Amino acid sequence: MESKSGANEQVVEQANIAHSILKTPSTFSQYKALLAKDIRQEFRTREMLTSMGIYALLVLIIFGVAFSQMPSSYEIMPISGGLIWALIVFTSLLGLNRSFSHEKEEGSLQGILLVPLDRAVIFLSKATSNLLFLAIVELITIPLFYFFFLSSEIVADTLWLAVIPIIVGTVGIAGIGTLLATITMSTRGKDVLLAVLFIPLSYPLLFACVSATSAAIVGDSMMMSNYISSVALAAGYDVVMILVSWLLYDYVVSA
Amino acid sequence: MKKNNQNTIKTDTLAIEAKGLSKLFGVRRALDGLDLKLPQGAFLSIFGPNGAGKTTLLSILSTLARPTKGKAKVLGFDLNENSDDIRGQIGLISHRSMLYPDLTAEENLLFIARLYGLKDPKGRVDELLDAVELTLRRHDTVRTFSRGMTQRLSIARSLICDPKLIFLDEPYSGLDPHAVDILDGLIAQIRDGRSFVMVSHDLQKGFDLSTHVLMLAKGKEVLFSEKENLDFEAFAQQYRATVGMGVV
Amino acid sequence: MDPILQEIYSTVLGGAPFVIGAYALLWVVLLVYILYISLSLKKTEKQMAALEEALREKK
Amino acid sequence: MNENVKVGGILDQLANVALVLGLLLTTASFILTFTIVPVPQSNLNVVPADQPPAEIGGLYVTNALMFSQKIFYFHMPVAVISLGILFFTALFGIMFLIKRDHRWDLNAKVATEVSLVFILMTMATGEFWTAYEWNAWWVWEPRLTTYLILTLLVIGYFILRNAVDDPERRAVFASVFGILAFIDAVVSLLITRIIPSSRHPVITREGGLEPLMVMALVVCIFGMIFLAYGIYRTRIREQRLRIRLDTIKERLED
Repeated sequence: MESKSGANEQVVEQANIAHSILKTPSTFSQYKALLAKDIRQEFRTREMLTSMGIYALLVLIIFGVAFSQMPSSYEIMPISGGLIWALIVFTSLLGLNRSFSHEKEEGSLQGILLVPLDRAVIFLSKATSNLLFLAIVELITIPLFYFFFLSSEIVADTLWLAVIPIIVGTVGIAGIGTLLATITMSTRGKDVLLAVLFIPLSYPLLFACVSATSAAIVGDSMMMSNYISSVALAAGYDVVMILVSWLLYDYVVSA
Repeated sequence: MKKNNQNTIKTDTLAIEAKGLSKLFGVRRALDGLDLKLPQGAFLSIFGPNGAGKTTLLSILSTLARPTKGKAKVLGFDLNENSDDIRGQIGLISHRSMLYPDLTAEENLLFIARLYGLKDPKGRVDELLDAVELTLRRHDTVRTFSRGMTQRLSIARSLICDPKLIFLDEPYSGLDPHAVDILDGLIAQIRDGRSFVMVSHDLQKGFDLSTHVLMLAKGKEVLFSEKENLDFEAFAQQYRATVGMGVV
Repeated sequence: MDPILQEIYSTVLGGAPFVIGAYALLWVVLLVYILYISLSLKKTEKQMAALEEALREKK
Repeated sequence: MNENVKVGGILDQLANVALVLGLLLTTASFILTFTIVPVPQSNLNVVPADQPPAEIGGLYVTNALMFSQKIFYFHMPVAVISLGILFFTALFGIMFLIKRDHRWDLNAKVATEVSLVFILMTMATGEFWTAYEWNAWWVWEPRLTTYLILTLLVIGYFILRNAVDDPERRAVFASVFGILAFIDAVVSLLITRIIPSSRHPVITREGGLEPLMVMALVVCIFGMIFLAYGIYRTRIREQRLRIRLDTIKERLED
């Protein structure tokens, strides 16, 4: 203690200069700090990424078993859009459930709430980090899906168009999922509850995204006529739901 | 209501001024019409049996929960209207560390410093790591720390915004003797010009540190007094009587 | 059932069992809920009475 | 909270009136529906081969479109009302978040409960209709699916309520989820209408409704609204009585 007294006195001195050390923080720098914390933590532990990745792989194996008795592999084309979304939904549920585990572990969320900051920033940063981790997992698992199930098929030239609904859908899942994960983290039986709340709530988004993704994979002109409206509706859902979540987040996270 | 645009506090404002604070959980009254006036620079120790409303009071005053009824000013700012002004000037040290176990000591402090928007986050972090004697372990993750070290870091974390009012929620629970010494030393150092509100089960320690004492039972004030007017033995007697009464 | 009658019913009122079924189920759901409410209301009132009794004995 | 828990006010007496009125109107609509309301004239182009049109009173109608259509007169009112009540769940949720008065939370909870009852009634009647017209008890048709999702949302609302112990937190979470659920229900209805599902096209009927049909429908809608309000109010009364009881118990313990 003795040798440190110099430094300690400095701390005491700091106390007397009233708040010279604080400046008004910009919302964007707070957003950056929160996001950097999430990313750094995840890349150190890789908890969400590995568990989501392995889970996605297992789901793919189950798909393989489910189709093992199919007479012709051609049949898989129209349903592969739905399968991709089943994969994304189950994987993201797992990830979303974990996204707040570090905040709860030592009461860190309380520490963040003690800082003067707009609660919506917490939502935006958490949604961004969830989106990022989901995107990384999708970047691995969706090509894997193609490799396992579609590589022997003659897919339509419009296949690349499937990227757009997948992006739009993932944004929506990250947005609404972050709000729901915040709600369920402080409830009993949170794992099941997240699924119970999340799946019905994301149903319109899933419906639109499956329609657009299937259209892109099959490339049928009749299905393609729905493509634009499906993507537009999915984007509309994103805008409405993320806006509402953003507005309501303060209440949820402070409760 | 006084409009206070600057972050500075007038010396004549009270640290805490509460009127009729109540908190209902359904039909249960966790806090029942509590009045409280605490001058700046005071050290208030709150005692009471479990469920007396100590932690509820602390979380209301630290802006983490909102009262069902009643008004309060903390450092001259209204609790409901200017909560962000209050948040910039308070710190909370609790038995939970509020740290991220997988980040290093330095990363944890830097994160919270940036969140508060300090002018010189790096300098402040160095200073605090020094003060809690963790400079050597700054690049180690918190998971590898002992309970005492974690608590020291947690204290540094709470002091990062240089708070004028510090809340202590059973800070001594689970600390090793060395950590207790450091906490005592730190409190003694920063005591000057700051106000403290502490919830503790350690009667002797809480009494020794305090300038004011508040005893709660069932959300109501049983005793509020300056310490000078109290004798420890008599106080301890009353505390035991209250706890006995409070056990439901 | 008489085959001729059955034929008459099947040609003229094929939808009848479904209409009756739908209508009946509608009221069953509603009645069950009303029953549930009135039962819990009775329970609350009973508790209230017991409480009043206890209060009277206290005095 | 306790001061607001009034029981036996003017609204509670109105509830009884509403219940009686509701019963009368729904009965009236029932009698109308099965007596004087005409059967819609079918579009003969859609008559399935195995169901030859029958001649009744000079009108050629098919079985499929004739009698089962009667379900419509009580299916449609409960469906509209269930969604209408869900709007109140969202509204009360917003009111709670603004006022922080638990009265609004209780209102929202009871409204959702009544909405669930009406959703179940919609599902039940809809199921019978589907079973007759499509010869299947379940198809993944947009309207049906939307209602299934609605049912799950409302059940989820109650599961959420049960999973939170702190009343303050429970009220906030339920309010937020109630708002989201209502928006989601509306969005679901829109999306499933706009994007055609490739399996089962929505069956469209030729021609509009005749005045008598509209009358039966309107009478039933009003009857159901009165019933819904009467039930809602009675349930509120019961819940408030319980809160008052709990408050007294809590006070007695002190």
